[in-house]
Amino acid sequence: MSLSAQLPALQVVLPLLSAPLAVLLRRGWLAFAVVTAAAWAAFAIAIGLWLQVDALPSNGVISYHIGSWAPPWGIEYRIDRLTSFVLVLVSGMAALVLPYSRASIAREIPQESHYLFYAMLGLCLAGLLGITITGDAFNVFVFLEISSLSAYVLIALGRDRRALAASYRYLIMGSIGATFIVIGIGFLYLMTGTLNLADMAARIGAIESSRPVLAALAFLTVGISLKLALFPLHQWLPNAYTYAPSAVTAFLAATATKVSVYVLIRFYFSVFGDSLVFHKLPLPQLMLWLSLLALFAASFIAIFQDNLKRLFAYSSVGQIGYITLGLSFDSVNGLTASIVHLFNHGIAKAAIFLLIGALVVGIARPGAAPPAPTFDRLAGLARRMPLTSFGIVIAGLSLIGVPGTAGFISKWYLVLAALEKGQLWLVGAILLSSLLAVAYVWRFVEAAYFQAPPPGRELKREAPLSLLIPAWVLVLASVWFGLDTSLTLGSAVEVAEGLVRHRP
Amino acid sequence: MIEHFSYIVTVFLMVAGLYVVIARGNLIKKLVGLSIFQTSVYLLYIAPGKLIGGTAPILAPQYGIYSNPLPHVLILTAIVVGIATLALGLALAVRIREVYGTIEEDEILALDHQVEAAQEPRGEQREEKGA
Amino acid sequence: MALAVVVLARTRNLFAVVVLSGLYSFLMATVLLALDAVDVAMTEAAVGAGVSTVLLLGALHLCKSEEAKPAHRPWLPLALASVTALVLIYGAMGLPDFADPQAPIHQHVVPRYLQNEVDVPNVVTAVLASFRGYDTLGETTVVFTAGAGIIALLRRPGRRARVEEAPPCADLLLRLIGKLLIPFVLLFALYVQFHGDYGPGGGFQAGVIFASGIVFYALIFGVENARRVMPDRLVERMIAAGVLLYLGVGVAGLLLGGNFLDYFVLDPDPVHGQHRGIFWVEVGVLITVCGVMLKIFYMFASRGRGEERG
Amino acid sequence: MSAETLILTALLLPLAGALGIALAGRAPTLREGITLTTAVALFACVLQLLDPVLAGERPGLTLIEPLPGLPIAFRVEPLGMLFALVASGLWIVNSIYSIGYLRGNRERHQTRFYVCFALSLAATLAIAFAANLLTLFLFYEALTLVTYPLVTHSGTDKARRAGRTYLAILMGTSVLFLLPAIIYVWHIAGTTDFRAGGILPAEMDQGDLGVLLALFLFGTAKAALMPFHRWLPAAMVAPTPVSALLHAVAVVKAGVFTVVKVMVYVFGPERLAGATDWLIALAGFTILAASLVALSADNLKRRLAYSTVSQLSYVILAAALLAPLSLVAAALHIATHALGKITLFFAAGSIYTATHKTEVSQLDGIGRRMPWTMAAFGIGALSMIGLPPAAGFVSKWFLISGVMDQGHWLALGVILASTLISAAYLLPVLYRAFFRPLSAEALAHPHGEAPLPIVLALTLTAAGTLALFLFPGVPLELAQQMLVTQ
Repeated sequence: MSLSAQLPALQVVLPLLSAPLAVLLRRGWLAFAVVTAAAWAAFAIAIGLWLQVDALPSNGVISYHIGSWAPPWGIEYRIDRLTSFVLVLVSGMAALVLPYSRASIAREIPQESHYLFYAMLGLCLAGLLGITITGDAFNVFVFLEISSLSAYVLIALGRDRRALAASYRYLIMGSIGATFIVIGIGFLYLMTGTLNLADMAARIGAIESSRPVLAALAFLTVGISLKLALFPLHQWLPNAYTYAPSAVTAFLAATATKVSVYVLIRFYFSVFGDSLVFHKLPLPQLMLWLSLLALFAASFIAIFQDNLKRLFAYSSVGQIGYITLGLSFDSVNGLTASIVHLFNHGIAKAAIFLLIGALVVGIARPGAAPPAPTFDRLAGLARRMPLTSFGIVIAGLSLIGVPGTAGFISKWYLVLAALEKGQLWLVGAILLSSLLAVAYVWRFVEAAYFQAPPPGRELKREAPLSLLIPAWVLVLASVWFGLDTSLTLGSAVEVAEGLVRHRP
Repeated sequence: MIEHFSYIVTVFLMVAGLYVVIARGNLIKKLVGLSIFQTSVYLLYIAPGKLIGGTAPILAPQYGIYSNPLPHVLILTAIVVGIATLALGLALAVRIREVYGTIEEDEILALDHQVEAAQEPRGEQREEKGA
Repeated sequence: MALAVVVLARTRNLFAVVVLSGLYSFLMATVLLALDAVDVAMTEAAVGAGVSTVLLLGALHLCKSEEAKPAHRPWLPLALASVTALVLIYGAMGLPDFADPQAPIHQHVVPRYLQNEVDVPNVVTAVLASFRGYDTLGETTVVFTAGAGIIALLRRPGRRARVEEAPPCADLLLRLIGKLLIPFVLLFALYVQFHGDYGPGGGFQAGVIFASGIVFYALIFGVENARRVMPDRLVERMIAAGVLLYLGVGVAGLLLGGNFLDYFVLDPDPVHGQHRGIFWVEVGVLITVCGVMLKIFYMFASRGRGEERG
Repeated sequence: MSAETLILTALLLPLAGALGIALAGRAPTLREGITLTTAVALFACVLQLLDPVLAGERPGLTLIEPLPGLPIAFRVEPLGMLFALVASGLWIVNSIYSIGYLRGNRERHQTRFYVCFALSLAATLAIAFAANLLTLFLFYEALTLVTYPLVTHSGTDKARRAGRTYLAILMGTSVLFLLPAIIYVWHIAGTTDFRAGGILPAEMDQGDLGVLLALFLFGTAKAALMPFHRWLPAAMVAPTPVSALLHAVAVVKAGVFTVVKVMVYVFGPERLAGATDWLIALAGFTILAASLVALSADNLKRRLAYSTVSQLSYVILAAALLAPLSLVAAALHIATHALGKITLFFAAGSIYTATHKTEVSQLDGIGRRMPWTMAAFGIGALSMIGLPPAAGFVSKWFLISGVMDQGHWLALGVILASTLISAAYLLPVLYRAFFRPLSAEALAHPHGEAPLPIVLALTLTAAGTLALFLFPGVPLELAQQMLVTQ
């Protein structure tokens, strides 16, 4: 046995191991050390897998048989370029958020619950990685629940009592979504007799009666859309993001919805292939309109929020619209845009939420719990916390899609895809919506830079470095990936071409 | 129609459960609805696994036909996941009851609005001053 | 069953709702039994009718038991539910007929399970613990997540003081019966655990039964006495240890040169290796499930007292 | 240094300067010293590129390739060279001026001011040297963003509102029109490089061509073509050095520079023949309308801003005529207007610093107290009107020659009319300053000239305006080389 052959299993098992260990150890800093080590190991493994996939011929797949039972009897881990891409994103986020979380939760969560927080974060990471890497439909569900349950707990750990209500709401909507997904998988299983996704894709073409398959498609779409907060199924998201602890918000915003998008892409393009999704149902049209609605409605609502965290939570709903919009185009460029934006938005939004976390630490009175980042508390912030404010601005520019930032790349491909379809009005709509992003980002700019700080609060009091460094890594990344895109764009194009290749 | 009877029952249960989840405002009742919704999915999986004349999938020399064991496995997992969700949901409900004093969704929303309304005037004044 | 649900949807007394849902679960278990799903039926009876009812009652005890009158009209939910129903019926009409041996689920994949490669007569156990052992690992992790999550949620920050124990149930007869019965309950749990290879049963069911034995004990002799037998700290450790044991079996497979959760390499004789793997995995499940159940019970119990005392 | 290194140095110098200024934030003298040194070094660096470019070289540099086939690349060609020379040269003078102005008016946030200024220059140079549309767009947006803090500098409600207008118009149009235009070009041509003779495929439909041109023109709101000109008067809330260098030179010239560049190097003058009539009309309208607004404005800076709007459309008009001579005029006017207008703004700022007066009607008799300032104002005004011996005459000469060549009488009429109007809104200021008696209120508040750095700066630019009339060789050479197809 060589280590490199076992990487797929270790990818998930290491974070999974870290969680019970953290509970056994009980000490806050020990738990922190274990889970952080696991997250970094997972990141290293994800990169290792990336290199392995790289070494394969184009569209190659690494297949790993758990328990040495060959699929479709056993559960298979299946890693292709897209999988590996998402794995790197998720584990990389965890590797950054964990070092951040230690200082961040110090005042947000009671000391004796810290070890549980780390355990939950480890579980959430393991769950998300498990969803991504698995090649088995039911296994998707099981790991989805691991990540969801841990996410509910993480959100409920927020200080505000509204965190509980938000978490409860997420639990209800998330469970309905998960059950819908199970129903969808059930239909597919009843029709194909298999749970392995690749096997399913191969057998689905031979089915005479397509009605259950169509129903499966509908249920999966609704279920996953609930999870990825597609407008109008997003109601759980704003409050959950607003009241969760900062580190949790950043981690979830960057990964949870993104992994759901990944699952959607998997089912749409890998399992159903092109025969069903885009020809028998008006799904693309529906998705197109919902995405547009998300772009405009959610961004519009975002502009009028008084709480900065909530503002960016609504912005997330809007930005997810870009991702699903790209999917609905059903073309290489559209899919490329989705995949790139999945990554680019992930890092930019995580950077923003991490910085907001730093910000609330900065504006808190010494010793007191951090207050909500409402706009009246942000006046003149740039004087007190120049690095934090500037970071939010840069990441905000990426949300807008200003050239030179990562967001521009995704927007470029979206517009290109719309042009290809010959739908000029869509080009206009996409660009117009990005102006809404200017509006909400600029509310922060004006408050932080061009309003006088409240008297007595003019001293410079920057957040600790342990909060700033992870956040700034992401800020710089969102600039870097706007300039050097060989990694993101290169793989996205390859993946998109691979997934849409069957098209005549 | 008759051969699909089991499906019809399943569908009815599911929809009833779903209705309770969405329509009811009581947090605990919602959870009960949710668990009914989830339970009904079990039938969707298990019923098609049955074979007439088959027996439980415990191998023994005297039987030839067995019902399909795979759905059973899946549903065992699903049940456990369902109860875990339920337990967590109840814990949340208990905490909510502690901090809000109620487990009615409408009342919680109303309380939240009160809090926000109490905070808002301050923010607005600032805004006006700024604008 | 359908009747139970309808009444349930209309009832506003939450106690009635809980009892009805227990009834519903019990009926469900019966139906499942009729469909040859013995393992599932057993679990549903234990979980649906047992654990979740207890949980719900416990939660109700902490909350109030009457539901408020719904404030808004139920048209939107009704419409949503109807649409779901239509899609479901639309899809279900195309499914293979009931008990059709030609249906794909009977033709594909399953035949190999029935060949009994791992020499475990209860195919469900074989598939659960070996073929799809990874799912079960996931399931155990979900239980672990829920357990740890509930600890995180319901923990009383900084209040460790011993609460004065309310006098336990003084009924001598009850105590006698309890003393007689509890060992059998625990024994039965172990039987379910280790007989899982041959008949219905397994780690999960056993864990639930074992835990309920102790809960029973606690109800009769008081929670503090139960805590003396199974201290909090131990219970919390159990939650983690079970998952770790499961994972450990998987990692052992790795270390011995196989894949993750590869039982073949656990012993020179592959079939024996499978047995060994399944055994330890089931033990892991038992420990975690039992731990979580107890922990939840303790949590709810201590909450309740705290609440009453204000 | 090789030409590549020079380009890179030219781009990095202002960035390094910005960093240095930020670090030296607490020491005002050091901060200003760094600004001046950077400006001088930058100009020297750009100047070194002049010879190779005049000799026919087109040095280039590719940084990175964010989109496949679409690098961020730079290539120095004559028009860009001209623009870069003007911007970097005037930055030196403007820095001297800023020192006097900011100190004289005790402005706050001076560090932020100097940092953003240096960054604006970096963006301007990058625009001047851009080798393709993507690079141009990147720095076009960057320029908007780094000048925004300068516009809202004072942080008052008025400034913030102006900042919103500034950002909304500049960013809105560039995102809504310019970006799709660029993506469309990429979509149909497969490249966005600037090439002599244009890059659009030959089979492109004439109607599409018109739409595309419109997208480019309205997308480049920095050129202040009506109806997207409102940001420029709004931006006048900024401190005067900003209005002078950025909103008379760098930013607005980046706009018309983009327009000329797109017309020459993306469309190609031949392809455009016949497609620009509406543009001539619109530019003509903008010239006249803006002049009329200027005539009625009492606020001096507002008057100058509308004058800029109208003068910018001269460039567009000249380019839209598509005649070789008028294209030369367009390029030349970028330089001549820059010198003249910066002088005028310097004078306005000088008056404000010395007297805190902003309205034309308050300026009675001020020429006697501030002779240097008002003399410089006079030279600038001559240049705007297009009279000798100021530089404006040269470009207007070429423009009129181009119009004659094309026989475009409408355009000629517009030019003549606007010349008269601009005389009508600039000369009365001089008249008031020199020939009206001081008002009673002014007599009660005696004052002299503005601080020395200010006077020095405006004398320099006024002298430059005169010099460019006498020696227009280099700009002319560059403008003519622009039309040579390699």
